[in-house]
Amino acid sequence: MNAWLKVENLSVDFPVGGTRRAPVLLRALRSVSLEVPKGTVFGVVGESGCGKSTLARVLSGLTAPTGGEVSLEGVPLGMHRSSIQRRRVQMVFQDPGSSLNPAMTVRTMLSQLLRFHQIVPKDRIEDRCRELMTQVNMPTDALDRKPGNLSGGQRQRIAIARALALEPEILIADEPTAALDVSVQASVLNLLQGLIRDLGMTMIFISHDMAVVRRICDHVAVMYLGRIVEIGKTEHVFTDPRHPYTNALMAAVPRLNPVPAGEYQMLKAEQPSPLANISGCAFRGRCPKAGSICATQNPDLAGKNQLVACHFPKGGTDA
Amino acid sequence: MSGLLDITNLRIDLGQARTPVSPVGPLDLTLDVGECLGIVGESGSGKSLTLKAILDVLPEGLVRGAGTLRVMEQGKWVEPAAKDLRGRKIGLISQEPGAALDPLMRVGDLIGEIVRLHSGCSRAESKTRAIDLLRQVGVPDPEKRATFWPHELSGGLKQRIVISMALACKSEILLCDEPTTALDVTIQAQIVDLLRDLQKQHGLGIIFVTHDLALIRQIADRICIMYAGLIVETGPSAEIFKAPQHPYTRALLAALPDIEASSGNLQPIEGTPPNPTDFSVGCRFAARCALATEACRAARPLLEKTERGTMVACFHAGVAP
Amino acid sequence: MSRAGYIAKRLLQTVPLMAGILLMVLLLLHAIPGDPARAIGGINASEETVQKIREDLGLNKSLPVQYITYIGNALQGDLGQSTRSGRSVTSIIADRLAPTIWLLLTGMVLSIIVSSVVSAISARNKDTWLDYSFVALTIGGISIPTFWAGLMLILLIALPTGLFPISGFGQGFSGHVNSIVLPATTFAIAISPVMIRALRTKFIALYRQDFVMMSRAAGLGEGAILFRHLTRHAALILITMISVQVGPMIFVSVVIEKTFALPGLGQALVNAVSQRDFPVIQGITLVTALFVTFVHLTGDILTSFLNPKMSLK
Amino acid sequence: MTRAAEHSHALAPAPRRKQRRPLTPKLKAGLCILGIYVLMGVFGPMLLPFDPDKSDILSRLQAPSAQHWLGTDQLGRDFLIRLLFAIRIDLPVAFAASFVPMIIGTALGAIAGYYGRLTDTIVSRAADLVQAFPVYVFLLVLVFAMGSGATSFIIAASAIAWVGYARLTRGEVLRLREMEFVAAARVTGLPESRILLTHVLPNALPQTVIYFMSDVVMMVLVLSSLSFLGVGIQPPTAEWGRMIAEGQPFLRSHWWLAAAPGLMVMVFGIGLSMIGDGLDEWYQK
Amino acid sequence: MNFNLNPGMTRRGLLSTLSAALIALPMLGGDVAAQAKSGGTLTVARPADVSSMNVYNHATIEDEIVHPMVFDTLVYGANNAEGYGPGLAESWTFDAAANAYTFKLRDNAKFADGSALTAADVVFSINESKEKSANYKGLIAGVTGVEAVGDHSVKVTLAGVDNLFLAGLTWVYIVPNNYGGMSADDFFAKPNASGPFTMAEWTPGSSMTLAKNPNYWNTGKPYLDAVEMKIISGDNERLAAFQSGGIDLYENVRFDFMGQVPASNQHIVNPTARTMLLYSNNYKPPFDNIEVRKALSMAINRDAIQKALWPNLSVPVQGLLMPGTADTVPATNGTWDYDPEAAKAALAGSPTPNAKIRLAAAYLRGVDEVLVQTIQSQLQEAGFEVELNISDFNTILGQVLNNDFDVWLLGNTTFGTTAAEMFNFYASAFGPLGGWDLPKIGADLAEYRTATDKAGREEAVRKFENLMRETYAASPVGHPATVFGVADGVKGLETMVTSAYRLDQVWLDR
Repeated sequence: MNAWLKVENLSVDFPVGGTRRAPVLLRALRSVSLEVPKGTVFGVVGESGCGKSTLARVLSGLTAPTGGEVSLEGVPLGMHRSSIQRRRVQMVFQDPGSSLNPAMTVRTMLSQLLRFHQIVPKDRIEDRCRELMTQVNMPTDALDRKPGNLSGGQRQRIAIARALALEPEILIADEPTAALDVSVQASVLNLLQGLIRDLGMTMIFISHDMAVVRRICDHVAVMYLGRIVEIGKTEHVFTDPRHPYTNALMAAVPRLNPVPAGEYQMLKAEQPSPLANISGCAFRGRCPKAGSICATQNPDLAGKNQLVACHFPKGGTDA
Repeated sequence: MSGLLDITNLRIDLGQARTPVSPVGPLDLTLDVGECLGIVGESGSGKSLTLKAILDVLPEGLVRGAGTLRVMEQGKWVEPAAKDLRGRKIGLISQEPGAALDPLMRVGDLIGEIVRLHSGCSRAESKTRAIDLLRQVGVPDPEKRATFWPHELSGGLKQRIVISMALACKSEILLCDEPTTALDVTIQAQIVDLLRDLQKQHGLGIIFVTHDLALIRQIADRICIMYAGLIVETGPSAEIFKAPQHPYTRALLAALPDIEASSGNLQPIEGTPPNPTDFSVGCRFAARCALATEACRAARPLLEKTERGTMVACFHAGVAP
Repeated sequence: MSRAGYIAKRLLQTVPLMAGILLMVLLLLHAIPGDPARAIGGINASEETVQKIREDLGLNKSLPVQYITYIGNALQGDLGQSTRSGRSVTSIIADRLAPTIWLLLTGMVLSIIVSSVVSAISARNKDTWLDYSFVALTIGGISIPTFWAGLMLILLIALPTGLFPISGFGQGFSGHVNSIVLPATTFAIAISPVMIRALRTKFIALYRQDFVMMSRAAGLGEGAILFRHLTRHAALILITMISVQVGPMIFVSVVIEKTFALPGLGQALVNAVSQRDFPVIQGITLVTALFVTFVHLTGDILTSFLNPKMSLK
Repeated sequence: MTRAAEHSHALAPAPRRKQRRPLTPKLKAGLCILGIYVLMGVFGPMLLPFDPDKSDILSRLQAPSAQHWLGTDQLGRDFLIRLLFAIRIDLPVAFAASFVPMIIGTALGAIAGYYGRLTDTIVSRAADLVQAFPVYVFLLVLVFAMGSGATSFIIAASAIAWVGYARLTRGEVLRLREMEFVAAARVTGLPESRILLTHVLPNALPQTVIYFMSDVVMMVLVLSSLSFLGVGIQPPTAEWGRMIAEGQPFLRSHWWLAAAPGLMVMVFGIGLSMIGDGLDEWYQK
Repeated sequence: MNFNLNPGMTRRGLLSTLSAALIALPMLGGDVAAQAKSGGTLTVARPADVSSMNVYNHATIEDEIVHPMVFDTLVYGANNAEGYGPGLAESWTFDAAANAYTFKLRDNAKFADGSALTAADVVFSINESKEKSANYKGLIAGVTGVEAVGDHSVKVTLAGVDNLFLAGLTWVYIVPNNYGGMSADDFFAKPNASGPFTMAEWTPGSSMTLAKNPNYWNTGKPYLDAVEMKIISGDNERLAAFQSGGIDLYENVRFDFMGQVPASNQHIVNPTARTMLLYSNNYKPPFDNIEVRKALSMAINRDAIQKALWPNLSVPVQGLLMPGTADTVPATNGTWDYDPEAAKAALAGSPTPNAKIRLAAAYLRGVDEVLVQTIQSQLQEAGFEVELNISDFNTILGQVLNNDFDVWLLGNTTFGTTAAEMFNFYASAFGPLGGWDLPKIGADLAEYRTATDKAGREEAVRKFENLMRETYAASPVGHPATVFGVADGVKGLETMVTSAYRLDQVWLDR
């Protein structure tokens, strides 16, 4: 995998109380590293509080990391970016209800961006807006509408058009279809897959829905409490989950044809509070295979093409 | 299995509309002891309103129209007023666990209040009953947790408390309105297991409403698929999933990404569900259905039995697109 | 942060606030054009009396010194002397306190009762003719000038029936009660519409909450829901409403005291301003500012007791 | 992120044909009342051949007659024309005394809410101070120090009323700042000031306009109260509050001298409150 | 209404010879004293409070009403030919050759604490007043020597014929010799004098209570046990308090409220020795120019004001001095008439065509917002731009002293039964402050003082009035009456032309 977009030991802590000298920290990301090959769809999956959204916000420049670094083609990518760098990474958000400015028509929103970044000369702005609409399969008369008069699916398509307006190379999608019905979700996913293919973009797809990740992502990283516990090709991770948490996730996800019992183990208890910093492996409290070593030492990602951060991964430590 | 609940011709109407407009119904529902009936449908299909109509706790502006509701009481079908059902025969579990608990009261007091309401025991006794109920629904360290305020608990724990309140009423029927939609998948699995254990333990009848087809497949014995306020197909879940007859059911399954199959393109369903104010006289799915013919637009198909033990409301049921 | 910590923090916050108020009260004196001592001097305004006044009020000293002496005196309850009657400001305020407290208390209690009952009924049977009439009355009530409402009460009730005195504070307890009825009603007419509007919207929002539906589904009756659950929420809203309304309440009580000739603080203030009796103006301003801050403080503390979420903030 | 609890469900908002939302009945009624007042204020005095300020004490306190439809006041001036003429004082002054603080308060509130930290503490503490200070005294002394009359009232009112707007806008901006379309705007590289002006404020303004309406009603009441206490607009200018005060001695014999101006204030207040409520409904549609 | 000016100014005061008037009256009425019952407390409502009990710096009209209830004088004002009647002095003789009066004191005269009142006290009082009484030393300036003759008579020698002397005596309040050993301030804080009442209790700004003086020389009087005086500033409030029964006697009923006070409870004094005056500051523009002053005077429609605002409650305009007091005569070189066109022309022709002036007024004793706004409107008709400056009496007085005023509308009331007192007051107070022709007025006053007969006194007054009319120094508006609100059961209230009233013969029939 040629390292195009690299994330090295990225950490993000939010102070949520205590005093200035001894702040109580919410450690959202705990030294996460990953590499995204150009032109692929990289999935990040995990439950609430695992830090996947924080990762998305750091990549898109909305949140500043407290440690580690993000780089694109070797050039660091922080919160303060030049306008060219800014255009290269764009984002689509989760909630169609609040991701578009309710007081602005679609045309005003798009033309503001096109004008500000001088993407097209002034006289070409209207045509560009129409092109963007057709690109996201929306009727051009929707340009005059305000978000209030559009359905959930239509609003997400407009959000995608907004991202495309800046002709980005990387699209970060933070649970774009979570708020949509299945029938509408399918059309938005098809649209995204089509755009990635046609425009050769790279997409980072954040989701809690394993079925959707399975369907559209090439690689996937499974996260738990701010750490990456397993990373690899989607096919391998989903058919042969080596980390007990990934295994538990596969067990918990309801599926159309029931799976033979015993294939996967159910998880006990609940996820610990992110404020508590747990020694060793954070998952040991819920892990059926937890051993004494897990309590003291936090396992690192190991393995060749399917990395797993566990002392007792399925299929041994060298697969 | 012996019957528990029998609803016929249930209809929900818009309160002040001049011409009667009913976004939901008419529809029939039955539930047997120990059975789990799954109702699945997309947004706006009226699945959640149906549940609320049973206990007549409909939101503002909606009223329960026609329809009879009978419940099995010591072997006899009786038709009680909705008021008598509430908190006695039927319990309700809502979607947003946080919003279901009064934020200004401690958890122990909330449950205690329900226990006192139905058993009339003293305040002290209701406290111990409450702690016992918490243990029954798998809340760790119930004595301490009883003193917590709702906002100090996780989503999963709050949902368990809501379930314990239903148990406090010794309900025989549990109406679950998307109880796990707001929870993580691992927690959802735990809640679903809890419901299943309680069902076996108390012989409860459960009506489980959700938009998640895969979840329904996993837990429901019988399924109803709702679209635009009507049941379009119903029957044992294995049969429905093996050979869906109604075009809408088939389209849903085609649009659903399943964790097993990784390839093949998802087929979205074009268009959007109709607005109740302008329901067509014919089949309400006709506008989006590939098989729609003039007949579909002229009259509304009613649920008919099929040879596979299911029922479907479509003139062209079973025809491949 | 525990509740005690929160209360301590809130108390600490009032200290700079009071310092600020004291400063503004002091600056009042310099708000008048020309030389304050000469304007106060007035009558025997020979040069040496004006000089004496300047010394008394400490105007010759620098501002910070004036500020500290004023605070020093204020802490010992000495707010200076009135330039008109020579009486100590504290005693003037003491004489005039009773009618104002009577008016504020009876008015507030009446407003609270009226607004809670009306807003609860109005929210419960929303969009019925009863609700519409209450809403119409509230809109009407908001736009009634307070003093005009008072005059109309005199015209329509006091004069024809003679039941209530049309002015003054009356003698003895029964006299006070008799004379406070109309002013308190005027107070309620002025204050409760705004409270009803806010409370009604909040009540409607409350009734839409899931936990109300769930309580109903669990078999709780409307009465139980209202009294065991909603009263706590309503109390929270009421406390914030009073806290927000305390400023306008003082303005309204000044106007009512003028309409009904109640010899309260408000009337003393109006006279003091027309007589440019600055120590009295400063004294009364300080007392009212203290009262407002006290109400805000109690409001916040009560809210922290009632609302568990807030105390963690 | 947890599963999206909220589905865009229940009677999905089908795209609507007409872009412009029809005016609600309340809004129409309110605008009618305001319109009538403006017409009365502009044309009323022209239709009646009397000078509102010229006293003719020989014909004072006359009962309503063919010549003077509402009779004459205690100085013999035609009462009806003074009622109408007062519109030219009370309305513009009240609107100005609400408009100026709206600009100040909204600007301060927006900046405090959006940029937070230092500006927020300064604005909030200043607001607490003004809020703690009894409004009436502040108004009275300011008007008194600067001499009574319209301009000093507007300055005094602005010094206090901005707090209401600041608090309202700050709350709205704090809420909007967390919404995703603001984050999206940041990702697209728009500068913070541009985001505040073009994305956040337009969504905060509806509430401000509604509050403005209730503030104008408040200002009319405060202006007339000050005149009633003898500090506001100076005679001989016709102003409702002062007319009520001057009508008070004749309550028994000529009750309309005090009643009518109060009614004018009340109906005007009702009109504006209806516009406020109507706008509230109109925005939510 | 009168006002107090700072030291060096004469002061209008209540003629303390009221009781003398009483004595003169019985000859007329006769049966009033017979059924009088003693006992009870009379409550009085008044718009403002006394400034202090120090008789030498009277501040306001309230001082003129309250001081004579506590202090006594040798001579009272009376409605007889000479204008004065016996007070503490039973009788007096005048030795024309030596220009000396000898006053015979009443032998039963005592101070409130029971100590005897002797000639020495009187000598001390006269000398104290001559030196300290800022406002009246002008009247007794002619006194050259005072000496006690035994314990019960006092001889006062004058420089020559002096018509102001007896008027002056009505302001000389008798105090114990050397204030009974106390300092002046301590004495006046709790005065021990010989008037009908003593000061029992005083909360400045709100109320004062007077108690019956047991050792008053006029045995059997006063009938009342106590008098409670309440300060209620607003007209509406005073009326309301009276109507609600809390008040027995209520000064200055506003004419607009006459309808709300039953006729049986109205006590009208018409004419009253009062002139409503527009007093201009002639030192600085615009009123330093006679044309502007002429415009000011001619702009006022006096007939309309009298007909509309004071219907049969006033006397036609005569001049600055008050009709009804002895020796007052109108000007002969013209009348104070209303001529709007001339007023407009005069102002237009003046160096300040549309002069912007501030009309100062205090809503007190007859001056209310209706009169003020009427004057404002009439002045605006003539082309003036008038802004109102309404405040309380003391604040406006402060501005007048600082020469910081344009024109002031006030009601001037005299408490002297002759022109002497007001004439002296105009000369020493209004003249200097308003920028009048002081030498001429001084000469007229001297002529009045030394005139040997009534015709001579009237000639001096005529000269003064002609001077005023010719120079338009100040413009009289009219002479409105005074109306008292008297509750049922209050009997024996006697008032004089000066609307002063004496409470020692009032009794309660309850």
